[in-house]
Amino acid sequence: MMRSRLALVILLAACSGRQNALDPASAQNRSITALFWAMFVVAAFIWFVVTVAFLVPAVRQRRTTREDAEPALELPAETSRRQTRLVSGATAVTVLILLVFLIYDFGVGRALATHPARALTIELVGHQWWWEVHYADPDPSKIVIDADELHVPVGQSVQIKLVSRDVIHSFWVPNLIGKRDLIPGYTSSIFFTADRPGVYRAQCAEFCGHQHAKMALDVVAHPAPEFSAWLERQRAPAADPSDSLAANGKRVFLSAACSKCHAITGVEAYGTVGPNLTHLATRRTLAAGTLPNTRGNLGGWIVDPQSIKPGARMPSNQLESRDLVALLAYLETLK
Amino acid sequence: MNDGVRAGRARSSVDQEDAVLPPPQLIDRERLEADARQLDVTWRDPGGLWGWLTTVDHKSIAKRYIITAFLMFIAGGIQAAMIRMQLALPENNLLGPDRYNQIFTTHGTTMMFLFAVPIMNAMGLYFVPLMVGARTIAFPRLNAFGYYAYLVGVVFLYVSLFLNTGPDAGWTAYVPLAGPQFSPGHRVDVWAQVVTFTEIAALAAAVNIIVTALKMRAPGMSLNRIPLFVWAQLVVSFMIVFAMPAVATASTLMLAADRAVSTHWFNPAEGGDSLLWQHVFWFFGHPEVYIIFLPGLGMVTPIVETFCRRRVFGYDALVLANITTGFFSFGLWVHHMFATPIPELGQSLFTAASMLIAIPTGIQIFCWIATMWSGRPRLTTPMLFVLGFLFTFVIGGLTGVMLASVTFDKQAHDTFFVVSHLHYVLLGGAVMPLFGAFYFWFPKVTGRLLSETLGKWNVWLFVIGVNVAFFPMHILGLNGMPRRIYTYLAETGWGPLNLLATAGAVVIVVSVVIFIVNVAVSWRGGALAGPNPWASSGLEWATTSPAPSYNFVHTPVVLGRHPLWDSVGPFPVITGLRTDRREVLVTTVFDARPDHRHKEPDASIWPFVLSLAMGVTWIGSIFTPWAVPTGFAMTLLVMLGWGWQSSRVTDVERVETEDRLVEAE
Amino acid sequence: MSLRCRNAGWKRGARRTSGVRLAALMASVVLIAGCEREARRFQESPPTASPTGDPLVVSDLQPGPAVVVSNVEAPYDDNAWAVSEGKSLYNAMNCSGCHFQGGGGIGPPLMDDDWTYGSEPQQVFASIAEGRPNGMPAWKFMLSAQQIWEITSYVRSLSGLNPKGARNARDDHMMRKPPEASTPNARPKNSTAPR
Amino acid sequence: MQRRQCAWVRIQSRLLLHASAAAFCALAIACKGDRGAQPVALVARTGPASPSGDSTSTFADDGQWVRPAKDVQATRFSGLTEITNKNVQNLRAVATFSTAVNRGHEAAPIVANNTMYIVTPFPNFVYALDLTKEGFPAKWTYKPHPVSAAQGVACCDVVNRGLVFDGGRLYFNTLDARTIALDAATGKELWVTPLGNINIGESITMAPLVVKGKVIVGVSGSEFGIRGWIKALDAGSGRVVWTAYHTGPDKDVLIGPSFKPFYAMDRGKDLGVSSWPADQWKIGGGGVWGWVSYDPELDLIYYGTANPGPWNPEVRPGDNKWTVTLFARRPDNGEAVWAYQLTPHDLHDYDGVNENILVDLQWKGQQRKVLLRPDRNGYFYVMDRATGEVLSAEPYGFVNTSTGVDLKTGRLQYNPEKEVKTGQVVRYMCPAAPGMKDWQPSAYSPRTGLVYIPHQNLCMDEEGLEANYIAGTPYVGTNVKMYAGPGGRRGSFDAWDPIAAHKVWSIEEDFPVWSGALVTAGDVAFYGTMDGWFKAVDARSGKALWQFKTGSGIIGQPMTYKGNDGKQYVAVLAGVGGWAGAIVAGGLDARDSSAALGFVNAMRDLPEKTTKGGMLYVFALP
Repeated sequence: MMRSRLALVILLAACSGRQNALDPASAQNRSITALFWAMFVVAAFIWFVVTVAFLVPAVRQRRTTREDAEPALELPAETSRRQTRLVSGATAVTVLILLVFLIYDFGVGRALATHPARALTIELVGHQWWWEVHYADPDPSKIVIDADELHVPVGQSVQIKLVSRDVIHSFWVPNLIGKRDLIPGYTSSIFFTADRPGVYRAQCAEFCGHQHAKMALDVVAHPAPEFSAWLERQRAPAADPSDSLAANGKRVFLSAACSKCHAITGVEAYGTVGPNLTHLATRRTLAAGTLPNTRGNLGGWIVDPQSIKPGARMPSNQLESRDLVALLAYLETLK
Repeated sequence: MNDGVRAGRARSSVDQEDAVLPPPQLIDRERLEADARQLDVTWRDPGGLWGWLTTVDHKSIAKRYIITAFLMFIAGGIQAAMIRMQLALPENNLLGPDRYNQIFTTHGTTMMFLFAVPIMNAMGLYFVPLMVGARTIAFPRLNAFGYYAYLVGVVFLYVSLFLNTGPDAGWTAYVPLAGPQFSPGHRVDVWAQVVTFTEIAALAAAVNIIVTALKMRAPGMSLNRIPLFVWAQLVVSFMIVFAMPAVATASTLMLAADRAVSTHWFNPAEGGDSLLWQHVFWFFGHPEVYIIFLPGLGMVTPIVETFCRRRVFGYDALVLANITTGFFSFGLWVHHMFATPIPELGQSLFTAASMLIAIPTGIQIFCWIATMWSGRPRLTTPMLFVLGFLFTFVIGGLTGVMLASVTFDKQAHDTFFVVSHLHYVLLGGAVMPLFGAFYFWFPKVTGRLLSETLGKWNVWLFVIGVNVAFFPMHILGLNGMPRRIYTYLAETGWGPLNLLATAGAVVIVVSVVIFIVNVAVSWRGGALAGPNPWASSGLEWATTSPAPSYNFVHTPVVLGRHPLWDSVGPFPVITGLRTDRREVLVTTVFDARPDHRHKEPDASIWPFVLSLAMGVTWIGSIFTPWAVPTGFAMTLLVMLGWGWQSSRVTDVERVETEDRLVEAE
Repeated sequence: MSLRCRNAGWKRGARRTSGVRLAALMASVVLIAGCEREARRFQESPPTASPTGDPLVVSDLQPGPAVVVSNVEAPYDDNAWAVSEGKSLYNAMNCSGCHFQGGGGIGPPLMDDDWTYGSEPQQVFASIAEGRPNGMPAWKFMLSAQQIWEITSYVRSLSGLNPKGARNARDDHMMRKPPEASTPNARPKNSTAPR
Repeated sequence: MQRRQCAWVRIQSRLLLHASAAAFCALAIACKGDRGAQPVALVARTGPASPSGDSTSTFADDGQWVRPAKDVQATRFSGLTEITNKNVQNLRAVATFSTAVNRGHEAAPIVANNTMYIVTPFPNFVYALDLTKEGFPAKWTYKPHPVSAAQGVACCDVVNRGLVFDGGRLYFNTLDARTIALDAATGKELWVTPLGNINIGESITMAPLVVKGKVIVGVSGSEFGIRGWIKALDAGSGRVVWTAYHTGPDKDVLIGPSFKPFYAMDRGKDLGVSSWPADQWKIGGGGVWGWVSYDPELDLIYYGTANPGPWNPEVRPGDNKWTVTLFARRPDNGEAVWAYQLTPHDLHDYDGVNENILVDLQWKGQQRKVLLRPDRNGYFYVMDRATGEVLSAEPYGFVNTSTGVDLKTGRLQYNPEKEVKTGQVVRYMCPAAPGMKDWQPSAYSPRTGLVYIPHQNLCMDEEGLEANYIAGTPYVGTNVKMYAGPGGRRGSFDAWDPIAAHKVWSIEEDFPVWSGALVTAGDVAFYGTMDGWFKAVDARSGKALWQFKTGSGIIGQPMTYKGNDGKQYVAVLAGVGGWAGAIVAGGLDARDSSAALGFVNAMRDLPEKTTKGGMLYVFALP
């Protein structure tokens, strides 16, 4: 009990954060959290009662009966009747509680299952070990392809279409919505409506190989106008570098291995093996939420990714320091 | 202890058909000792290495089974410790992702397939015959074969692990990750075949226990008098018979075939289905959990009875709870797949079922508590383990109810919340009763008692350790920490609680070390126990500790649910089984009336040889499909040898009994 | 233990005299082989960034006394993981665009026993790194030596030139051909380097 | 003078087409009376064959064969009548000539001024054979020495589809994307114009068309993510006069004010950009490697563009303009007059490069200038070549990838069950990637009014893959496995009635009929098979009349001419290869069913039936 109260304190303390199921930032998760707390309180109470129920007889009688004491096999009828009543009563209560839980859960389930006809559709493609994001649009030339970061408008229902091209991954933003697996051969969808701007951390929740641990995704919820502005910016191709260093970096990017796997819109780089880098500089993290997006980290990632994400598909690149500096300068222009 | 007992003598049908039965008589000491000597000659297996390899004594086989499985518990525990060490700090570099994946996969595989199921089977194989008053188990050779098959699996897995070929796709081996494209090499093949071995072993044990419990019970032990431990074992054995073939199919026929001979069961491109694996696997995987902890619950009852000096409350309720749990457990598997694209309605159905199963479990707990209230619990180590079990398992059960809810499960699924839940259920529901059982039955196996002082340390540290190690994981899960990650970033803030969990793990390790010391010391040096140290009620206590190779000099006769408590005065037995050959009494399924006498086989090397042949087959199949036909041919030959040897006519003699004896109350 | 021991290991073993030590060595070799077969080396720079430094022979014909060329051992021929990495590179870098799954098309077949520029590891490496005149591009500026070695081993596995246990089984795509693991070893008819 | 005559003839023929068969004969005689040409030859004439004023290519002269398609209307019809369905069985080989090249020979030999000219596959040798001397000895040989690396960017064997004679000059293209003009008499190189860059996958395999002093050339490489274009070079200097791209903004596509597509789906600004995902149009394919035909009267060139890249359609949502599109352009400045996208958002590599046969037909009671087009997507299109309206589009084989063409919107109606999906094998898509009919040109006979279509009958399984673009490497992104279509015969040679839109007769062949067709006024149709039989059949009944076994499979284009001895000769190049013959030409391994884009799987038995080797065969009556 002592420990459980302590735990309760920790639990309450741990109820906030950018990757926390109990800190809801969406209508859907609010109802789930409510359900959780309801179940938690009831469960804690039951556990408390049961614990008391078996500890009392245990501590009540310290005087131990002699081992060979002839066991009293037949209890007084009245006692056993009382016991029967108690046990069947407890059972009945159990059934009742379960029934309530069940109905409550169905209710929440229905609420989550219903979603508006028109929702912003975003396709999320899972790769070992990064996320590819497509912002759908009826006009093909307006489709935006991004990676490792998911932007959604606040207050608008969002449909995430989940696709995997290799193994099973699982999309899970604790603050916004529960899990949905990305299963090869299946296309499934999940809906949610963020109701609070902020940055929420999602992490692949189905074991997907060596770098399962470092396959994260920042979900950024903007106010609607801010979101559409952001989307508009994303549609723009990469601007041509102004200064010579960056221009040189662009040359490096195209002549070195980079462009064989990575695409930059507006440049002759169309690789699809790795993430699209058109707006790399605007991203908050590198290597699927593994490193903050800083020049130093970027350099380290380019030169020796295998010590950061062992097993990742990104090869280490031996670049002249001159070229590396130029390349970094160029990549930083990709706003 | 059998001196001065009355015996209703059962005559064989060979001598005069319709004679009136003489009144029961006392068996004198000379007769008793003569029979014992004779039986010892008949039943003792040859000594030496040869004897060690050929023995079919269910007790020595089961003893090895238990010891091997416990070694697996230690191995899995070491892996668990490594996992906890790696996760103690954020961005820790103790184990790389590659090593870590092998370790956690082997941990899961070991604990589920090589420790939990086998040790529960083994307890059954040791005690079921004793508890039902049989001379031995129904199929002694099959029993031996099962153990060796299991042993091959154990050795294979660990040799592979040390060759850097440990499975690394998780103990659930989800495809496509475990499939041929994303798991090149032989790591996952090893997993698939290890699973095959344990399945075969489990099935052998299950069949054995079913037949023993249904056909070899002592006269008078009608169904409604079967001890609850035996009931649990019986139910679990039936579950094994239905569940294990599923995973055998999935791992051996589908996954291994996909990997070895390019079948397309799980290849979505060619029309296969990657979800199929999860369905088939969890159709086994969920009952698996109950296969592991129902025997645990079965162990709780005799301990509670013995140390409360009371008959357990609600025998019928407990039996029915066991059976219903067994049934329901097959209707829950989809709650492991709530995050996959499965129709809402179907999910709700499985939610309902998953919650339903809490009811029988609840009833059992209520019954034990009621028993304790009516009695005066003696807080011996076994009893303390039972209390620890109640304390811990209830938490696991309640989080289980939470997880049954689709909506919440999608938040908790595949996170440390689930890790925590399943460890609460398995450590609390199975391992704690198991430790209790170790303390309770150790004297019966070795003839000596375990040290109570060390025992107290053991139990307290274990219960505290488990809760400190696993409770924080609930919070970690809700804070977004997924399962099976080899490290995590500092800014996630998961560090402190992980450190706490690791500390708890250390406490568990200490506790287990104490247990090992306790066993090591007490095996030879412990206080002598005598036949029935706890003044308990089961038949297993009606013979010497350790029990002789023939278990009982004369087959006991049961007059109630608690034979040793029920029979006032001399203990009733029946005589008439031949002592010059391995003969057992086969009784009827329902009322356990003596039906006929059956000759059990003698010691044999064939089970050992067969398991080797099978081992070659399956392990070879990893490297070339041709190993399968050749291996099968080899296996067939060995089976011929086996059959040849045991083809000597085993004459069955009908036994006539007068109802008075078995009906006696 | 049917894990294959690597030639080097056997040679070393052969020189031992004491049977016991031999046995011990065998055991360790088996162990090494096992580790080798299943190892996942993410972070290493394999030997010789480019084999041009080493003697590379594409013609069997040598004027005067023939120099015996020591073959560079392919670092990944015996490593299942690296071979499968080689396969994913083979597809990602569009090798499959011309050679398909070994049957060939724009480029020659790779699963048969006919090798225009030699089947030895360093010859295959050279073909990939330096390119070949009749349409094979030069990849050495695009791929690291490690990647080229991985592809080399995969290419050799297409005609079963590397140990069976290290070859790929079927992938999760259309079944285009029997997987490398069950491709018969096609002994190169006209591989040129001394063997 | 000449022009007025034709004008007169044209008027006559118009009347004639209203008139009865009797009147037809009458006019035939009349014509014979006033000019010495073959009467039947006149009927199909719709204007001067070549505006270049070069005497050798006036319609009057059927003795020569100056371009692969015979005339700019691409009829592949010869008015020569010496060889008829009565005497063709006496045909015998009179000369052969080895080309010294072993890859697929898709070119047509051409004849002008008693000289035969041949262009071989890579390395694109050009031979001039003197037809006046016995055994047709070589006059001269020209070797362009194309870059050998170019073989690495030829998707479907290193073929060349022929050269053109015009005004005493020869024009042809090399695999490494150069156009070369030679002096036909001496073989002297007049000019060389590099047009493409093999490092981005550009190559040229087509035969140029020369009209109004312009050499029209298009690029190959839609399987390499090129940005397709067609160029006009000044025949005199080789200077590029205009370039039209087939993706991108209107100004690059040369879409201007005079652009009037018939259907709404082809109207709109910069469709070449807006019908693609960002930047995808830059690597969107749409080359031109097939046939260009010309209508001197409307002064329009007609050609279709190739498939979009990559094959996997999920990578390129949208209509992907202007790939798989039929263009009508002005030869002078290249401006587009109309366009019609035959296969919007192509799913199955149904390039639109097939020949367009320009004839005048009696359509629903009125005379119309039409364009006949057996398309790769399985439909035989009859279109109004002035407006781009589709008059009819009927399948000429088994099609299940689409349900038809909506004549109101002009859109091809896809069958959703046969759409290519990433990571999932879709089975039994018919026709397969090579289409119902690939490059192999058909012929039209005004005497029978039938189109003679050599084509294949293949279906395929296909799986979409993630495609990665690396300049100069294939950009396809699919697994394909082809096999014989319904009936199990992989090819057929059909006679199709464009007006009634039905098959008149059909000859099934075991292998795809990958050779061109030829039909003559003697009512004989010629074609070759991939197992090396050169066949003559009755143009009216389809009855097999004569066949000859050549040294290698035939994928070339048969032609006929009149020698200076006055005899009619028939010539064809043997030499198996091409996409269909790659298994033999490239020595591919059939264990891999996806080899050569899946075609190998359908041709496993070809190596047993034929071997490679280029050889010219010339036939004549004894």
